[in-house]
Amino acid sequence: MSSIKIENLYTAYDKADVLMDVSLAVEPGRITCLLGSNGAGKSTLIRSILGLTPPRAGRITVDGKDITGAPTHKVIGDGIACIPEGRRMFPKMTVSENLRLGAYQVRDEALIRERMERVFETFPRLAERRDQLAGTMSGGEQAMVSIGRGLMAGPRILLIDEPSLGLSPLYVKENFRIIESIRETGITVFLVEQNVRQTLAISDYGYVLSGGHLVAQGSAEDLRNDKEVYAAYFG
Amino acid sequence: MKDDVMKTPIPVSLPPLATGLIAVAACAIFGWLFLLAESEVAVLGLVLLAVLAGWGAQKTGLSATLGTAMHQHSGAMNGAIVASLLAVIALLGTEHFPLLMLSTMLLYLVAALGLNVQFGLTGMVNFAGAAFFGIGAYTSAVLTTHTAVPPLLILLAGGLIAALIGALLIVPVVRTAGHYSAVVTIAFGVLFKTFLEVNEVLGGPQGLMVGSMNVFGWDFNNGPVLMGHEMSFYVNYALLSSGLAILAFALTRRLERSWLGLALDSVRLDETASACFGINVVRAKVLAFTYGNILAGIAGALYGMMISFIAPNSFTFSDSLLMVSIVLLGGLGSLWGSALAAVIVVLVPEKLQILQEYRFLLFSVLVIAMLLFRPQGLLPRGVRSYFPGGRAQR
Amino acid sequence: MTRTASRRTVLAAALTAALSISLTTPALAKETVKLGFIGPLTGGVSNMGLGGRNSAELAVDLRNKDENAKYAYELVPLDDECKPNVGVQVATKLATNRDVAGAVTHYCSAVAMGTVDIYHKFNLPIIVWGAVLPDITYGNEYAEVHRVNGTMINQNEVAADFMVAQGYKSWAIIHDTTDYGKGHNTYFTKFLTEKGGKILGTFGVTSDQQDFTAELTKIKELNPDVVYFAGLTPLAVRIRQQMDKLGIEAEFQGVSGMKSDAYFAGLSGDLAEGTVTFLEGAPAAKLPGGAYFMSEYDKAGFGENYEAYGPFAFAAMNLLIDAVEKVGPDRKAVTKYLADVKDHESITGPISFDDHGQNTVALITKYVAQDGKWVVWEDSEYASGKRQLKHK
Amino acid sequence: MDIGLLGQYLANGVMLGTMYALVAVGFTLFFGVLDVIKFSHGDVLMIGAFTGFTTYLGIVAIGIENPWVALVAVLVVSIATTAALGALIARYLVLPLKSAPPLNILLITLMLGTALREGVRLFYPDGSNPKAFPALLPTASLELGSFSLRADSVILVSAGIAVIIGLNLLINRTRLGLAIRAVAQDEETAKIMGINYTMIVLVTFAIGSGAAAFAGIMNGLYYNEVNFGMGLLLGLIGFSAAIIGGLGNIYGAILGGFLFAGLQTVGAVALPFASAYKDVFAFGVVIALMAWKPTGLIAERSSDRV
Repeated sequence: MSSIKIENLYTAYDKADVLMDVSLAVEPGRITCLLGSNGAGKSTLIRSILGLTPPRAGRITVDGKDITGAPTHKVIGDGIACIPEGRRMFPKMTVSENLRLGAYQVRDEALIRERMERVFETFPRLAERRDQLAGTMSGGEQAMVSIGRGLMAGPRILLIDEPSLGLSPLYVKENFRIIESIRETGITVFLVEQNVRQTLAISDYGYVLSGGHLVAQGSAEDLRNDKEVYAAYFG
Repeated sequence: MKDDVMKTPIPVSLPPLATGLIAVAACAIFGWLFLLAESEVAVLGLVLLAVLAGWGAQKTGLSATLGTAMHQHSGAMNGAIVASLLAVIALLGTEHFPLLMLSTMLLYLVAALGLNVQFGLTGMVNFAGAAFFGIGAYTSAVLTTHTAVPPLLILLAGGLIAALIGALLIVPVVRTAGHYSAVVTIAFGVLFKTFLEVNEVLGGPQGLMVGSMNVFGWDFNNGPVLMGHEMSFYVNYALLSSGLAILAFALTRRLERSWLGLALDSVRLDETASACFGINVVRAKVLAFTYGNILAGIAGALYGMMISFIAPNSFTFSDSLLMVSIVLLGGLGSLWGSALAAVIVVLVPEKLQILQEYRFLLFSVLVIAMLLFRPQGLLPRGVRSYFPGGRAQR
Repeated sequence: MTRTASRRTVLAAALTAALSISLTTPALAKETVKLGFIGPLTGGVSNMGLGGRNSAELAVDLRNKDENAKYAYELVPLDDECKPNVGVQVATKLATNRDVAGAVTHYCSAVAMGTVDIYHKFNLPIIVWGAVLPDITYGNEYAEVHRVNGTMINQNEVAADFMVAQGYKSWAIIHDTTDYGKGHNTYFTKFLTEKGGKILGTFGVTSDQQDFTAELTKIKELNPDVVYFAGLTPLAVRIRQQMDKLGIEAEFQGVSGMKSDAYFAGLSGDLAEGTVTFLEGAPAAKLPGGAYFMSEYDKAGFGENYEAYGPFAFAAMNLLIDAVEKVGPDRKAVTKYLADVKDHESITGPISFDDHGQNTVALITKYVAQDGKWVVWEDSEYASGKRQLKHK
Repeated sequence: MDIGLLGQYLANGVMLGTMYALVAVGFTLFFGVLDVIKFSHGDVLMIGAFTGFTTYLGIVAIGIENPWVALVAVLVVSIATTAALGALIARYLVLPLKSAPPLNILLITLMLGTALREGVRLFYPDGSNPKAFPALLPTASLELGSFSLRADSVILVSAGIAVIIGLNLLINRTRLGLAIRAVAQDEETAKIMGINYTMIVLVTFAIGSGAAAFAGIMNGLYYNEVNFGMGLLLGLIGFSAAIIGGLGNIYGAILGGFLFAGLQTVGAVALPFASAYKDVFAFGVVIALMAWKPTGLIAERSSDRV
C-alpha cells in the first residue's frame, strides 16, 4: 500500500506560478480525487509529480521517499504509473506495442505476457485488435488502450488525468466503473477530473483546486454535500 | 551594430533618449575603430570590450533603457543611427578597405533582411540566399557589359530576375515545409553553382567582369572630391549601400508591422489556423519568398558592381550559410539582430585574418558558443506589435 | 622565432584572450618593409596555399637572417579562400596598406582575374606565384602584374608533344569544372588535336566529387590509350584509384596541379607508378638554389609540404625582395625594376618578364612517377628504357 | 551499350546507393527521435574514416599484419569513437538547444561540421592532403566481358546492406527500438512510460553516428582514399536522400539513397548533355520530386517517425 504526500508545492512555467502552496495526501488503497475547472492547475500537479515540470519549491514524497524533481523514468520506477490526459496513444504502433510500452521497465517477459492477457480479459475488444495501429482506433478504444497501458506496469499508485475528456457518456460510465475496480486490486488511485458528480461517486476523498490554490478538501461524501463548494467552484 | 553593443556604464537617471543617443554615438565610434583596427591586440581588445559592454548593458538594465529609447523616440533614434552611419562613412573617407568592408556588411544586411522575412516572419527556410545574391550579381555583370541599361535600373533588374528565377521554385517551396523546403533550396543552391561552372555562356568557372555603378554620369569607380580632398571611390558604394540598407530596413519594418506582416506571422505559427481566418497562405508565402529574393538580388547586383569581378565560387552553399547564420545569430525575425549579426558574420572572419588558416576554425567555434549561450539569438525579436500605419514604437 | 611558431602563439593568445603577446622581433636598426602574400589558406585547395605561404615565409625569414640585407622584412599573409570576392577584399586590404611594398599573390586563377584591377588601381606591384590562366598577364596592360610560373598554354603544348611522341593515339579527358581544370582541358585539346591525337571523350567533374565510376565506366567502354586528368591531387588520387577498380589499363597523365607528394601518400601499392605529369620551371632539385630551398624548408619544420608551387612562391618572394634591396621600398620603383627583369637567377630557373610581366623562360619539366617519387623524365628508368609506360 | 557495361553501371550505382543510404539512415534516425537535422553528420563520417585510418596505422605500428584483424580493429575503434562523438554532440550541442528555434540546431551542427573539418585539416598530420586508405579486403575480381566485379565491392555492398537491415531490425524488433520509436512518436508519453528520454536520445545519436563511421570506413575501403572534405558532399547528398525518401522512415532513406545514386549515374552517362551536368540534373530532379511529393516519396503521415 502506497501513498503520495505533497507539501507546500509551487510550480511555475517560465516565471508565472501555476501552483501555489499546494499540500495534499493520497492515501493508500483509496481513490483520491482532485477536482477543478479548466486551467486550475490540475494537470500541472500531475506533471510535477511525474517530474515533467519539476516544481519550483515544495516536497513530493512517495511512501516517505522524496521524489521531488526526480527524472520521470525514476518516478515511474518507484511504482507510479500514469494514464495521461487525452489518452496519448503512440499512433503508429500497434495495440500490443502500446501495451508493451506500458511495461517498459518490466524486464520479465513472462510477466508482461501475463499482464497483457489480463488487459485483454478486461477489454476483449482490444484482444481482437491487438495488431491494429492505435492511431486508427476510435476514442473509446484508445481510452481502453490507455487504461490498459497504465496497468501494464503493475503500479502501486496510478495517476489518472481526466479520463472522461472527450468521451461519450457511455464510455465515461464504463471508465469510471473500471477505475473503481482498479481500487479493488489494491492500487492507490489519484484521479484528476472535471466531471464532479461521477468522480465523487467513486472517490473516497477529494480536493478542490482553483487558480492554483487548494480551496477545499474533505471526504467525497462531505464534498458532495457541501453546497457552498458546489456553488463556488462547480456551479 | 547598435542597441546592445553598448559600453560605458551610464547613470540610470539619464532620460532614455539621452542614453539612447549616447549609445548610438558610442556604437558609431566603436564601429569606426573596429573597422580601422589592424593589429591583433587592437582587434582582440575591441572584441573583448564589445562582449563586456553587451554583458554590462544586460546587467545594468541599460539594454532595457535602450529598448525604451527605441520605443518612445523612434524618430530621433533612427535619425541618430542614420546620421552616425553617415558620420562613420565620412570619417573613413579615404580608407578604402574599411569602406569596402562596411559596404559589404550593409549589402549582406540587405540580403539578410530579405531572408528574415522568409525565415523569421513566414517560417520558410531558404538555403539558397547566396544563389539569389549571385543571380543579382550575374544580372549586373551581363547588363553592364552587354547593354546600356542605366545602372540604377540594373539594381532593380537584379532583384527582378532573382524573383523570376525564384518563381521556378515557388511550387516546391510553397508545397513543402520545414526540412523539406530546406532541401529544395539547398538543391537549388548547389544546382545554381554547378550550372554556372559548367556553363560557358556566363563565363564558366572563370567568372565575369562587372561594370561599375554609374548614376547620371557620376562614375562610382572614381573617388568623389570633397572640399579638395579625394575620397575613396568606395565612399560612393558605401553611401549607396547605406541608402539601400536603410530603404530595405524601413520597408521590411513597415512590412513587419502591417497587416501583411501579421498575416505572415500567423502563417509561420499555424498554417491551418491562418487559413481558417481567411488568410491566403499560398499568397502570403509567395509574397514573402519573392520579397526576400528581390532584396537578395538587388543587394547582389550592387555587390557585383562594387567587387567588379564575380565567379561561381563566390556564391556557394557555404556563402548561403553565412547569410542564414546572420539571420539566426541575430534572432529570428529581429531586424536589429540581423544588423548586429551582419557585423559579426562579415567582419569577424575578416578581422581573424591574422590567424590565417585557423580563422574558420575559430569562427565556427565562436558561432557555436554564441548559439549555446544565446539560443534565441543575440537580439531576440520582441513580442510583435501591430500599429496601424506602421509607425514606430516597439 | 619562426613564423609558424608565431602563428601558433597568435592562436593561443586569441583563445586564451591573453593580450600580452610580443610579436616584435629583437630591435634592429633596419627599416621594416612589409611584403604581402595571398593564397588559399582555408578550404579545399589549402594544401597548395599553405605550401606557398610557407615558402614565401621561408624566403622572408632567410633574408632576415642575412646580415647584408638592407631592410628587415615582414610578411603579411592573407587568405583568399580561392574565392574572387574574398580575393578582392584582401587585395584591397593589401593594396591600400601604404606600408606594403609589393606582394606575391594567388594560386586560383579566377581570384587573380578579379584582383589585377585592384593592384593596378592602387599601383601595388605583384608577382603571381601559382595561377596559370594566360589572361592574368595577357588579358591586360597592367605594369604592376607579373608572373613567375608559366601559363597553362606552355604546359599543355609540351604535354601534347611529349605524349604523341611516346606513341599514344587516343585520349579520354577528365577535367574538374574549376577554371583550372577547364582551362587545361581547352589548351590540351587544342594542342593535341593539332598534333593528331584523338580525343574520344571529355568529362567534366566537380572539384569535390568522390565517385568517378560512372565516368570511368564510360571511359572503359571508349578504351583510350591515355586518361588525361586536369585538376588537383585529391581528385587525381581518387580517379587513379578507381581506374584500377574498374580495370582500366590506360596510361594516366596529369597536369601541374597533381605534382605533389600527396599523390603517392594518397595511393596505395604501386598504382602511382608510371603516371606522367608536367610542371613549369626547372626541377628545383637540379638547380643549386633548389637543393638549398629544400633543405631549408625541411629545417624550418613547417607542418605542410611546399607542394608543386611552393618553389614559385619562394622564387617570386626572393625576386620581390631583391627588387626592394635594389631600389628601396617604393612601389613605383619596384614596378619599374620588375619590368626590366632579365635572366634573374631563381630556384625555378632564370626569370625574364616580357611586356606583360609574364616569365618567358617558361621551362616545362616532365615528370614520371617512379618508386614513389616524381622523377624528372630524362633521369628516369622510363626514359632509359628500363621501364615501360603503359601501352595497351 | 552492351550488357556488361550496363551491369557495371548497375554495380557502381548499387555501391554508391548503399553508402548514401547509410548516411541517410542516420539523418532519419536523428530526425525521428528529436525532430532535428544534425548537419555535421557528413563530417562525423569523415572523423570515423580518419579514426579508422589512424587505428590502422597503429595496428601496423605494433606489428600486426593480418588484414582481417586490422579490419576488425579499425571498425571497432572507429565505430566506438564516432558513436561516442555522436552522443557527445547530442548531449552538449543538440539537447541544450531543444527549446530554441529548430533551425539553430541546424546551424550549430553545421558550424560543428566546419570545426571538425578544419580541425582535421589543420591538426591531423598533413591533414590537408588525401590519405591512402589501406585495401584490407581481398581484391580478386570477376571479369565478364566489359563487366568487372571485385570481391571487395561485393563484400562492402553486402556488409552495408547487412548493417541497414540490422538497423531496421534493431528499430522494429527490440526493446531499445521500441523505446526509440516511442520517443520519436511522442516524447512526453514515452517519458511517462518510464523511458529514460535523454538516454534514448544519446543512444540514438550514437547509433546513427556509428552507422556514419561504418559508411566512412566503407568509403575508405572502396575508394582507398580519405580526405578531410569527404563528408561535406556526402552529408548533403545523404540529407537530400533522406528527404526525398521521406524523413523519419528508414525505407524512405534507403529508397532516397539508391534513387540519388541512380540519378547521378544516369546524369553522367545516359543523358545527351555533358557529364558535368550530372549534379545539376540530380538536384533538379530532387526539386521536381519535392514539388510533386512535398513530404517525400514515402510520405510521412501525421507522426510517422522511424
